[in-house]
Amino acid sequence: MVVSSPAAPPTPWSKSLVEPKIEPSAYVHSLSNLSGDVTIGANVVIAPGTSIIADEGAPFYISEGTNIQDGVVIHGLEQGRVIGDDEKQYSVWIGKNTTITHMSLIHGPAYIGDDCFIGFRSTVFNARVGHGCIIMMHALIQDVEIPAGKYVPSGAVITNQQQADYLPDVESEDLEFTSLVLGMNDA
Amino acid sequence: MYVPPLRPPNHDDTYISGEVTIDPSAAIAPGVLLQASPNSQIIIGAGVCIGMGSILHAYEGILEIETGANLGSGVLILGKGKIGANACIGSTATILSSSIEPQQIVLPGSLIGDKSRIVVVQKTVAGIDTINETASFSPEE
Amino acid sequence: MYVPPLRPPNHDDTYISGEVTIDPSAAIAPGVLLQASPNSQIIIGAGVCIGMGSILHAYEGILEIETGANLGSGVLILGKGKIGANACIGSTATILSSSIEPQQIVLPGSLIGDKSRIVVVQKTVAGIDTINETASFSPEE
Repeated sequence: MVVSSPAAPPTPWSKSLVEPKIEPSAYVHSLSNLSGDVTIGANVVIAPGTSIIADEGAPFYISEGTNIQDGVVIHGLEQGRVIGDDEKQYSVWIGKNTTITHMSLIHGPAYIGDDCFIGFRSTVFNARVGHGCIIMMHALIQDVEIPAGKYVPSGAVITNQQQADYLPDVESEDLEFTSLVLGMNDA
Repeated sequence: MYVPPLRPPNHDDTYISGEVTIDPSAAIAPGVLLQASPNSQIIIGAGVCIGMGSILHAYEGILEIETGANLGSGVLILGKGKIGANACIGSTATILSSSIEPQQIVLPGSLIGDKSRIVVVQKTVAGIDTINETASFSPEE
Repeated sequence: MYVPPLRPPNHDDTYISGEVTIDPSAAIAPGVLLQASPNSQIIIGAGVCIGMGSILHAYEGILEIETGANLGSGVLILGKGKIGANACIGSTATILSSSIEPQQIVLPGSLIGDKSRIVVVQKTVAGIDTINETASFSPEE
């Protein structure tokens, strides 16, 4: 067996000194993997099969009323922080009443605003997503800041600021579509 | 299209919730989630293979995986519908409230049943996206 | 992109069903499904590596993975055929009833085999079929 190098990455099973802080009204499924300096706000729902691990990048903040669906991964790089709405520094900040849908990957440094929708299997990495944005499915958002109220279509790869600035605004039909998806999960 | 990498599941067992029927000859890898909402059900037929970390979530009806169908790993199937006999669903594909015919193939990483608004996204000044460029080989040519 | 580190398996997660022969020097990651239908078999040679969550499902014949071949994670291989010695199969690729020559490389996410069975889906952002898009990894061009 090869001796492991000292630069080996920290492992998710290593116990962090800081335990998650969870509001009593939040629901965290027993089959989710939640560890490190994570704050979970009131009425947050964390579904089974999720992995929210603040081991390298920390802390994480998940604001009230937000929904984290099955198969979501939230993790952060050791370096890089975003400013949360409380003006403090976070590896990952997720605003209020936002939905992170199945199999999305939120990788810090990342900021996601209030009332956002992140579609199936989409990735947000080293980016800020403003309030009220809708990101559809199989999209990649990396190294950009998306202004509030923008719409990212399915399959889009948004990796430079110029693309982000030219995104269209959210329209009512987009909200209808996302509420359909939300209904699915609530059932 | 960009698809996030596969990851190992954080649990080894199959998680089952709601009305789910599984044929004893079906093979289900670790970390699979099978969830049927109220008034919905999941039926998994004989000889079906379901790959690691896949999520099946039935909603407003029956989600049936027919005999001999193969689902790769990290597949996401939502809503109602039927995956036909001996169909093949490539890894990391997403199927939203849709049916797949028997024998048919869904490519790895594809997205089926997406009815969201289509918009053409602006490209860069040069019209080249370096990330895409590196990955733009056409396979099996 | 940083990929979360792998967790060691809590137990041997490989699911084996039917006539499956594995060389002791082969390395098989967790979550792999090896299923040989009746009258079919799977043979895995020396030094073969099979990645996490891959599925090998033999039917109507012999599915052989020759010495030193490497399969990425989430690979789906169905039917009969031979993956030649030291061939390299990229992650999430799907191979249907086909053989791969020794030393050959299959790109990640590609499909090898019966193209006539591919599901045709709606246009995507780019106005290109999802099929082409996923198979060629070329996003919104």
